Amino acid sequence: MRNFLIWAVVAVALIILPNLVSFSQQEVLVFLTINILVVASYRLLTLTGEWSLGHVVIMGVGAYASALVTKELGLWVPLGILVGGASAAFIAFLLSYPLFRMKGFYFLIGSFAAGEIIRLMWKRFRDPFGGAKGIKGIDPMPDFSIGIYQFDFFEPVSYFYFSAVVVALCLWILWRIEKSPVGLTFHAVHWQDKLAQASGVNLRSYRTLAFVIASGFAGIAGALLAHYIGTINPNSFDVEVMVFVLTWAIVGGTGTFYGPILGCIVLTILNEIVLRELGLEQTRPLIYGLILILSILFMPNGLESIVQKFTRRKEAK
Amino acid sequence: MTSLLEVQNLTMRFGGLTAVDGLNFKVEKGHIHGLIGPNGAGKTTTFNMISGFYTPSDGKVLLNGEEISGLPMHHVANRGIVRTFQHSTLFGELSVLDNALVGTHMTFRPNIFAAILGLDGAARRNALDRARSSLEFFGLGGLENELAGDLSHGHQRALGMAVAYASRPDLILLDEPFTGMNPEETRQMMELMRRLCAEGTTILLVEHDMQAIMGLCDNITCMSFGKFLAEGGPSEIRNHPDVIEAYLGGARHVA
Amino acid sequence: MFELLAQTGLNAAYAASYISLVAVGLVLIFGVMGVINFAHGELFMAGSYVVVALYADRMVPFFVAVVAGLIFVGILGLIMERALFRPLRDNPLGGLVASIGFLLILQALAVLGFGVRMEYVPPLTQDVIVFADKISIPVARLYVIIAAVVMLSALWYFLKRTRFGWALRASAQDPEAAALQGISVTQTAMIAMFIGAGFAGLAGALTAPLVSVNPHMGHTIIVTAFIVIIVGGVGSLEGAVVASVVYAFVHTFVTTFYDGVLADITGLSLMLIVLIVKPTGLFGSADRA
Amino acid sequence: MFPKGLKNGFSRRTFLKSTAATALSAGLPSIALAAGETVKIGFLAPLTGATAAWGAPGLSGCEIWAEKVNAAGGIKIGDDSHHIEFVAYDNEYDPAKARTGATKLIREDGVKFVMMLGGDTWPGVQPVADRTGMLFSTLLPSDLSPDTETLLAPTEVHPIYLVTGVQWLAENKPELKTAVMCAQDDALGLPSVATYLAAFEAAGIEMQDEPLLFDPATTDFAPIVTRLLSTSPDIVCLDTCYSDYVHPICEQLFQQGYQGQIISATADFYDQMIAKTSKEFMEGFIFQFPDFDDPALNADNINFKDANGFYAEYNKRFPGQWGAVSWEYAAIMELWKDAAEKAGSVEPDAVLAAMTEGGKGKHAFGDADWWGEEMFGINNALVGDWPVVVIEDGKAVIKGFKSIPDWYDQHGDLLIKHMSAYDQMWNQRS
Repeated sequence: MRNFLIWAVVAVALIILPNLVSFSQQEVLVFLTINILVVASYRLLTLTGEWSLGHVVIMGVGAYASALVTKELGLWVPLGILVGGASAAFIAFLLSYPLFRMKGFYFLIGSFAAGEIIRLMWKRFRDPFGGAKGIKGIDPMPDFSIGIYQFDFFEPVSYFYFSAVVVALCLWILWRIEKSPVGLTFHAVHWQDKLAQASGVNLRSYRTLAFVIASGFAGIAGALLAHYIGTINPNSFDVEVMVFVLTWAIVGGTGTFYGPILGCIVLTILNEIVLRELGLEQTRPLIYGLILILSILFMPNGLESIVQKFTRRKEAK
Repeated sequence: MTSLLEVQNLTMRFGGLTAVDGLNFKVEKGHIHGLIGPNGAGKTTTFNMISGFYTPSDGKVLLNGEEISGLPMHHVANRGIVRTFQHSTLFGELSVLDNALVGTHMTFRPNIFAAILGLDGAARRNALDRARSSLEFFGLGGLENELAGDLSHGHQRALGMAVAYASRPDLILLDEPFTGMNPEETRQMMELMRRLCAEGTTILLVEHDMQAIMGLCDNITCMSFGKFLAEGGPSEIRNHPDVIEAYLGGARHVA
Repeated sequence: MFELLAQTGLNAAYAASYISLVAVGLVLIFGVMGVINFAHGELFMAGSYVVVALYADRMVPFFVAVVAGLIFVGILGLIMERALFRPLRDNPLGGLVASIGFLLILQALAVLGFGVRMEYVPPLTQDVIVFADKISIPVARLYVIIAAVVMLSALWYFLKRTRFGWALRASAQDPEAAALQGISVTQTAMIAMFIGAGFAGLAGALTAPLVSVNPHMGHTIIVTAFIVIIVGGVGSLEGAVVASVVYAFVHTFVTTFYDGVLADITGLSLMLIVLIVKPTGLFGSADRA
Repeated sequence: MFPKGLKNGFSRRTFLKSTAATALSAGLPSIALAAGETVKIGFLAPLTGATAAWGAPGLSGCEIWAEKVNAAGGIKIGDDSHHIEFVAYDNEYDPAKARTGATKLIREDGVKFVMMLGGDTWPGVQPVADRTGMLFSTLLPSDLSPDTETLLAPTEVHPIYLVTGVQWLAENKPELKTAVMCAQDDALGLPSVATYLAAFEAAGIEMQDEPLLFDPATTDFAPIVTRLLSTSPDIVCLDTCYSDYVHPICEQLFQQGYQGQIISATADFYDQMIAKTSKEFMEGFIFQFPDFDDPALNADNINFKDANGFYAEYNKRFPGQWGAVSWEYAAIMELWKDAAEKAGSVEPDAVLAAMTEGGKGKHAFGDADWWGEEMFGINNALVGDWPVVVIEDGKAVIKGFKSIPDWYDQHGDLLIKHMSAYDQMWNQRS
């Protein structure tokens, strides 16, 4: 009952939230929602101890797939988003064969290489990927009405509601997975792979499983992005964007489910709202860089460690 | 009747060095079987070949007459052979209960779709029961919420065995289970092994300390410099001239 | 045809020179400190801007400016070591993020100090050595090749023949064992950072008159350096040099005889094939995997 | 929950056609400008990151322009004068951030016109443009399509003007018969490759090799130049290479002993190129972007007011920074100011109507036609005369103005043929 109440309050807060902020902040809110899914899915992969530099490209696979099936084949957009997720998962499955011959640092670099090759393919094959200019005029979500509310997906508020529901559902699934025996096995693979294997765990298939699931959700995030902006190109998914995802995860902390999400929210608000509001257009990267360094030096366990300190103290009382 | 485990002409070469050379022995069902020898005799290498950690250069490992050599470790585990590791290799960052739950992996294969939809309640409950009973068995019942890394040395050893036991294997391979234990802990550990054996689990343990093994094992295989040396009951081995020679020759290394 | 092949070979030799200077530094830092220095391309950029500030803007002689570039960027490396990597020694991912932060800061400082546009660096010399009538090697490029060979030889000598070098190699191989032997981890880390960063700065300074100097020039070189160190084997200095040469020749020849985009695809494919066939790279050993 | 006008999403297009000048547009609070109120203009371009050189210098140019206009009293709308102020948003050349920026500029800052670099960022903004009816400008006309009714390409109709350089070359140096070309493989490079191919074919100049494409990340151009020179061409064409490429390529051409003709879209900072090569080497270099101290820009038909003064002021504030981007956004503002004064309103649709009235417009280099139906599917590109600039004795000199429409009337089919081959026609772009 208490849990239900908490979630009800959260839901109401999320419904009200976009109406309290300015139009451009509503836009930021939409991208933030999508990025939360990206970073939360990224954490699932890191549960097995592997860090990828290809996650954003995989997200792009979802975006391209969904854009193409809706645009070229006329598929209904919500289905296209699911196809995007499935395609990203499938590509990840194929990539797992070469990539999981490697571990640790080699996996990191290998995933970077694989991602760059995919990006080069998008650039090289103008049909169907549109080359360096990418794809534009991607179908938006079709507007609809649920009686009390008219969804107009040009409006950031509407798209925020839509993506928040999708993302919440995805987060719930990710949470269920993490708290299940499968999630426990992921942890086991990370902390002591030899002992896990001796307990009968097929390491490769569990690493692959985590990679495929994480990629599937990243693909959904990519598709959500594509149908909102209406255009994607290879540069939308380059290593600089990946660097942002990586910093969200690490600054937030990857020990808990909420850590990376917290990192994403705090850093995005800092970079897109606070620094812009201060009129620091040209010095934004400088301050962002400083914040990264200071947070990693003085909060090596991420923002989540502060939250934990706070909640533990409360428990102690 | 075939033995539970049979090792035929097992050989392992690392580069020019032959660590194990044409080893043969059998482990009978229901026994506690010791594999002993001075340091560098190739015990651990043998052990690693049986458990699938290494692929033998030559020779075979047979389980119930079926060849399992060269299978990856998790396949070997699925055939019913589970090993522990030297030192206290555990999931130190996970709770004691979670450690034991990992041990139930083979019996209650996690299914991701069932997990998301919440259809695996029964399996989860059974796994939990199994994990708890394994912990109880090794006297860890009250510690299930502790972090494994925080346990005392003796408890960590017991937990290692509990994790292995949680899958109810036919054969448990124990790698130097008595290292670093005081006499009292050793005595308790021996008692646990006897109970394990009485429950129907066959045990193969590697140990270089002869004394600890003598009172425990039904059968002992002794090896030296990678080769088979002698086999028999504790008294035979204790009095075997080659064994005495091997241990005296390497006395400096026998702690 | 002979002229074309010879000219392309010379072009490749130049590319191999500056790539290997950058890649060797990256490998050295990774080997000793265990962190991936994402800011390495920006250290290269910083070296170029030292030449802009001293040689182009203040008429300091070019070679003085180049030495200043090496030292200045080497000191930047020391600052990174002291301020970022030392406190984060047990946290390689933290080191990675910190280096990303440093990268953003260096880029922003270059923009604030010099503007977003490319900088003008006067030519060092316009002399061109021409032989066989058609094959030309500009003297400025020859300097880069000579400097790279000299500096890499000096590094090789330092690593193989001096006590510091021995300590450096020991800690690159096994930091714990090295510490047990009485090698100061901090000291070797500082030496590795100074040399690694300094080499990147040197490469940037040497090539400043030959490329377009702008605040974002580090991006291309870091991607190339990544490819090179993977092909060569992540922990191997020899591998980095050999792979630089291989990459430069493959890339240059494919560019000349097919096209530049295909050359990039070839380079990446080369890397992926190496990763699949031998994940530790041509010269890498398995133990650091 | 949000402004009422937006709830009934009606088509902006039909609206524009039916009520051309009535001021009531979707989501735009269309209140008449108060006397003395400052008019805000949006500047939505990359200000940080690798593409910043395409935005930031333009903003500087605009600010100089605004100071001059404001010092002279601002723009006259009806009887009132209004000052002009630029509101900038850094879109980092990212379509998502461009969309956010467009939303902020239009719905929060209340700008009356938005200038963009365009390219990758335009498709992200297009839905916002459709909905709000805001007037936008781009430097890259390849953004135009039949759907982009409120997007104008009013200064640089890249790459069509490139034909003028080739035409001048063929008329003045008929002995040069063979050419080679290189270009970066991106959204700017490919259409201009197609244009140069058409222009060379029209001029009877033979290509000796396929155009050589290179990755935009290329920094070492020695291999490319070696390849270009391997066929001993009369002309080397540098396409629309950015100055980051043009400079090292020219230096390599010089060092590898080339002595022939060079033609390029731009030669920003050509003084530095001369310093890196030699005056003799750069003599006769043909390109398309004049220095604004050129006396030819004082002619009556030139619509960019006081070009010489603008150039002097820009060089005073940003010595050695003059380039094509410096003046292009300001030139768009000239056009906009003119139209707004003519319309007596700063509202987007009124200005658009005044600007495109009669299919003619006041382009920086003379009166021109709104054109582009065949190339872009819409007549929103302002095309007229374009200068051919040649380096003579170390200084860029306008050698004449050539008419783009005249060339197109004769050789349009060639252009369409080559554009189609590179998938650059509006109906081929996905």
